[in-house]
Amino acid sequence: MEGMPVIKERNLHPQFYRRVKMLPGGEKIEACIQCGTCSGSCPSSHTMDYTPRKLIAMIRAGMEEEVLKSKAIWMCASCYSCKARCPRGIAITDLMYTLKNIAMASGCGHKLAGPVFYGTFNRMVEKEGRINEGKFIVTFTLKTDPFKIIGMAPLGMKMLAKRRLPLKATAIKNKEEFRKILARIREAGI
Amino acid sequence: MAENIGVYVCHCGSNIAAVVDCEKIAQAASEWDNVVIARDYKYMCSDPGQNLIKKDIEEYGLTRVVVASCSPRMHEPTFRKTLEEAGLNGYLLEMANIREHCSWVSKDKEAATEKAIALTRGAVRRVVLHQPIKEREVPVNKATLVVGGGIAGIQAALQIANAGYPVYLVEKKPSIGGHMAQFDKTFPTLDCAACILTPKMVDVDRNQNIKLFTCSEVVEVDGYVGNFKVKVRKKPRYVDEEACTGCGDCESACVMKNRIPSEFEVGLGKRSAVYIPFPQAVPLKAAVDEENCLYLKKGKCKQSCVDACQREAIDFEQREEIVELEVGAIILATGFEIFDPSVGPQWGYGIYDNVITGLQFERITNASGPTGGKVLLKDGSEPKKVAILHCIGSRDENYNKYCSRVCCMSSVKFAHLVKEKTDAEVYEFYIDMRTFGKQYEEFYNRVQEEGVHFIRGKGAEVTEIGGELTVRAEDSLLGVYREIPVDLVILNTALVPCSDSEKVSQIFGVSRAESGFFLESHIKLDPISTTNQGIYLAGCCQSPKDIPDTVAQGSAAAAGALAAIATGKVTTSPISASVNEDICSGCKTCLNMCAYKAITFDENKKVAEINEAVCKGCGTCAATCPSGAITNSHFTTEQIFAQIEGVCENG
Amino acid sequence: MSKLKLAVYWTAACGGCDVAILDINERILQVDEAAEIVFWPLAADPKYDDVKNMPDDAIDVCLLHGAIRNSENEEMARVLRQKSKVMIAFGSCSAFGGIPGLANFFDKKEIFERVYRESESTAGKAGVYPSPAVIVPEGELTIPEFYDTVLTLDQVVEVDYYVPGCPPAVDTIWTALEAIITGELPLRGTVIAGVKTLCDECSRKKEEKKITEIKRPMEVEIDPERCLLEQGIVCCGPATRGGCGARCTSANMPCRGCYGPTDHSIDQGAKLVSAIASIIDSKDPEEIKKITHLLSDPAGTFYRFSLPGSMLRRKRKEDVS
Amino acid sequence: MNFNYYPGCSLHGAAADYRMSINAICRRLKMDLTEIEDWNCCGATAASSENYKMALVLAALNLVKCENESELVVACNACYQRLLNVNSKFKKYPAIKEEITAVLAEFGISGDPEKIKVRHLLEIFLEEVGLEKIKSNIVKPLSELRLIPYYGCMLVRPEGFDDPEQPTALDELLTALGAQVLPFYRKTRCCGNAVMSTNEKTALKMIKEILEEAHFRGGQAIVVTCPVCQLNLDAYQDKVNKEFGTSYNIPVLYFTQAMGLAFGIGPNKLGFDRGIVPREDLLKLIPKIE
Repeated sequence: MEGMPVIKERNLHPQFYRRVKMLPGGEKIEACIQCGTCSGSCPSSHTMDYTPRKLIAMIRAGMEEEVLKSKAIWMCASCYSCKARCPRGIAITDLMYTLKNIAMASGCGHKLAGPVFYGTFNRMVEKEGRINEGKFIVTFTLKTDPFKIIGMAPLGMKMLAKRRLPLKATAIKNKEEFRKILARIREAGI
Repeated sequence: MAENIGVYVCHCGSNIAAVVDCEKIAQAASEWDNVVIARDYKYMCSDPGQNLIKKDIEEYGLTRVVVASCSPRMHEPTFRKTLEEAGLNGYLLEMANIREHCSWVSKDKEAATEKAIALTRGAVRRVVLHQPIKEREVPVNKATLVVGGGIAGIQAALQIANAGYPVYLVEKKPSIGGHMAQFDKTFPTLDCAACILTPKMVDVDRNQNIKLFTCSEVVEVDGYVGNFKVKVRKKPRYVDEEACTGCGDCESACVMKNRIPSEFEVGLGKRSAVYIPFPQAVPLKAAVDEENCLYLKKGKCKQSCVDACQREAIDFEQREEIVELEVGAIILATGFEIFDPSVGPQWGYGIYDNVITGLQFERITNASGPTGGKVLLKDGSEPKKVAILHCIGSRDENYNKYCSRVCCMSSVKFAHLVKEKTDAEVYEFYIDMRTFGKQYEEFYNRVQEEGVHFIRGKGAEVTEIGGELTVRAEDSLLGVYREIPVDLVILNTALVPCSDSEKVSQIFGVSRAESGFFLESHIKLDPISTTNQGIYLAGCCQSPKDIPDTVAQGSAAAAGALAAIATGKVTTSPISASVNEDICSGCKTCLNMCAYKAITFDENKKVAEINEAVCKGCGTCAATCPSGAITNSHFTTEQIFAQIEGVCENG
Repeated sequence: MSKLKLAVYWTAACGGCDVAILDINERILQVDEAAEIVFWPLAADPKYDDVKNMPDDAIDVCLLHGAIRNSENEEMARVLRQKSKVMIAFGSCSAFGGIPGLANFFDKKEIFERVYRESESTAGKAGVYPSPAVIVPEGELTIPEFYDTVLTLDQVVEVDYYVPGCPPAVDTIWTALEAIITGELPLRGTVIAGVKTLCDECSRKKEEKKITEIKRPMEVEIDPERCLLEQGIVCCGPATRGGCGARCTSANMPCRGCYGPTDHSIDQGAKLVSAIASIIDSKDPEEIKKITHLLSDPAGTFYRFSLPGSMLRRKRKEDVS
Repeated sequence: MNFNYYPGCSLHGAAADYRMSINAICRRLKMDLTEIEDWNCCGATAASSENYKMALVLAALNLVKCENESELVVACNACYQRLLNVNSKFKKYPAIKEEITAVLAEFGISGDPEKIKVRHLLEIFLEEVGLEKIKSNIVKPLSELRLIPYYGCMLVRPEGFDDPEQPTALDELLTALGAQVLPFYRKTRCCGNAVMSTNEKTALKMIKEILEEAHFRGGQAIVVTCPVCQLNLDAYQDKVNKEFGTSYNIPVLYFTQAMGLAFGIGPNKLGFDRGIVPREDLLKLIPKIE
């Protein structure tokens, strides 16, 4: 036992709190009363390293690295239960998106499954304009855990048998302009 | 117009002077037209400060005074008195609020000072146009109307009656007692609610000075402080109160026996259509419930109640009557309602049998309640694990923003009662523990020692997992998500304004706060008065409060009413609107605008008329009047424009 | 006794007031008997220079109708003021700005754009705006300068009496003329018309002022007995000085407000806004919004005749940095 | 009745049966759903997770393809919420709206997404078609079926046309079809799809809770409004059973399939045979046409 962790004030980043407050979902976090309704309503908080409530406390304290490197933000299932129930009207789901945005932009936790999943998805969207579910799952799995493919095979076969896996590629027609627009908006940053 | 004006700039210690340059204001003021003397001083409201004004009035022959200081809400009466003492009419005063409007809301010294100068200049321009006006004295009727027979109303009524003055106590339900009559034990001392309440209820019944109206509602209030005219609708009880002895024979004989959910038992028990609300009811008389009585509803019933009553007290011929009362003061003690947790399905109320409200728990644990005081589940077994959820519907933007104040303590009390009566583990889910009253923290401490689990985190969801009730919450002290299986969930629900509070506020001409509770005159300094002079507030109709605070406010409201009754007269503000008959064209635009019903229409003269005694001087009619025929004294168009021009003029 | 010397002049206005004077019919003979008309461009011959050459105070009474819209209007107002003992602002344009005053919801630039460029009837070389002076081979030509803001007469010169109306009602005119002829003029500054608002003269029944709809006269079958406002028709009567005899409302048309505010109200438009707002029978902000949006041109309705003379005077000018 | 229509990627993939059933019942109800020209992916949760502006652009690009003041009907809950979200975000953050409008303008795209009303297919059936018309098309009332109405999260949260915790639209529709609609408390619990690939255990637990209550209530089938929910509840039942030692076997169908059955449309036309958990047993409970 190493004793209680001590946070050195100089390692905190009050500007991080200020930045988050300016972004979608961050608006009302100063009003949080730390009641935990969000975490209690969250279907995945039991797997989070920090609960949503705690993340808000950490943002307010300025614990930038800890927040951005947390696994919790990738566990959000985007079900908006927390937002619907928050007694202070904080848009917690949007806050989670914002934290993911900052984390992905700064490369934090880039090896976690979450960012890889989202990155893979978005690259496919950027390339084709639409998602081919089967192709996407295979690409993603190969990137993260190639051996898992074998475990996925039975379900894949079933889906195929039920004619629910399209083999034909799906894409939009006007790819050129579409790609340019997305590139343009991504370069604007968050 | 030549007037001699004195301008007095208050430092308010450092409250004003730390941000606003008071000396500079006085200096600037000394240059303005009509100003003969301008001074700044540390505390204008102090005796020396006031003496300074009095001395100047005499020495400089001041005819008008401007005080630049705090809000007129604080000290306008003080300085009016100062002027009166020096022989000037108190309304020849104008105040500039350079504290709340300048120093307290700014850090920029220069800008704050500039604004303070502008406000003071506005006041100087305005005060020139002030007219001396006189406060009016009106005689006071000695009787008081108390609306609501809960503990707040009972306390107020007894206090006034014991001082020897008549009281009319009007209660909507068939019995007085209110919510307190439903409670089991009361924190922090755990005496039983009935034991301390029923003697007071009996006192009300016996007191010669109290005339009690049950099953009654106030439907109309006219008049003004000292002279209210009230109409009370007395609904038929269908039982002759003189004859009824409260024996309960009718109740047992009723065809609908045990078929109607009892309000008193919060739906946990059943009653008859003719019933005595609870054993200690006052008056202890039966009443017929119109909604559920087969005879009254369908005209078809064998009327076994009539046969059962040896005193022949059942009287289906009774009809509603309107009673007219004249009173000098009114005390509103209309109480509260319980938040309905079924609007938030996440708490499982109305979905799972063993999710109950705090009020229902009060009945369950009450010896006279549906389980005879045993803490039991729906199936009759004893719970092994009980969860108590705080803040259900309170401190929540989705429902009610405010803290209901009593729930932390009643939750702790519930925990104690569960512990006392069962071997169950008790889990309290709280956001913040608020146990601020006398002996409250000690009580909390005692219950902690009884082994209750206090979990800091709001119960977010009550669900059923594998056939077991489960509370989901974050234990925020541990920073972990918990699912705690329990047998019984007690939702400690918010106290909310009565559903008819808007109607009541309109009948009595009182305002409501954002929360829906009635608005007091000043939250700190006058929490019992309303903006309608002569109407006072007591208990939870003003805001959620516990029994000690309710009783204190009941007494305070009584003291407020008694002050006027004892002197036999009250002074009313001379600020009121009046109609210039030469201008009024009888367009009737103003008639619906008066919140106090002070405007009537003279069909002969074809002009509007304002009853100055009823008028509160709010100015709505003056603003409305399209022809400019209505003027509000002390707030005339000329005065207001002079002030605006003074404020806006540069330098 | 020598005859009264009378002048009538017309600045920015439609000219209806001139006609209205003639509407007194044969009583004009009485006027003629008592007064000599020394200047009246509509009816008599004297020219500007004749007036300019008169000695000061040569005219006993000048009735000036019309707002001040350009430099010529202003110049003549000043000249006539100098030459007249009594100056009467005659008609709504002169008294409060009147219909020309609605132009104060725009400025000169916007008006020129519309009239000389965007207008559907602009043909040929669009975008040529009038300019006060232009050099042609023959020399310099001038026209009066168009002002940004329409002014009332009393914003330019001192006015002794006001006779409101668009145009003033015959009775109102006669009261004024009679006072002039007999020399029994009231206190200086008096508005020669009623004291109360129009509702006093209007014979319609007033019951309860609560409306849930705002309607235009043609959208509804008007009850000829009942107050128009109570029927949801915006009638300016409650905030408009009476004296006209309620001619419009007795003809089933709402009062449009041409007699201006009473002595006791500062801003007729503002009074109308608060009066209409007061009688809307709803507490729901959305519903209220819906009701008020039924009124298509609130500013033009409430300030139809009184904008230049009101506290607003004109639309706020964009800050020029 | 004619509507702009956004099917979403799934309807061209795993939710082929949803597409088929929509087409079949719309033909029956004489509704024309016109796919908007060259629509693109809504971005799902992925775009928002990486860059919220990218998410808004993806959604906006679809919306501006509709005519001003028109409506866009969306079949998938996730797509619905993404597309719906643009307008509230634009309203709340005018600066973001300005930035995105400017970028689109660079490419000559000028439409205003705020002029388009985004609506879910279920909402259209309830509010535009109306239950009366739906009832009049019923030839085989589903009176033998005990159905679990499952809405999922994104139909009603963070915004939508029904209550965010206990919506009733689907209950009403299924009741109109004659079915026995069971009380279902977890009707808006998340199915866990967004974390299925990254955090399978959590997702399985989420699915299990929904199946658990559906089973406890005695549902013969779960009815869904979203291809994502359908896939999760249907395809992963096996895994849930393995993980938790349960033996759930509850068919999961689209509300449009339920409508199709009631309308007497042949099961094959509704893609009824494409359930991972077989749905065929349900057909035995559908009355035969006389």
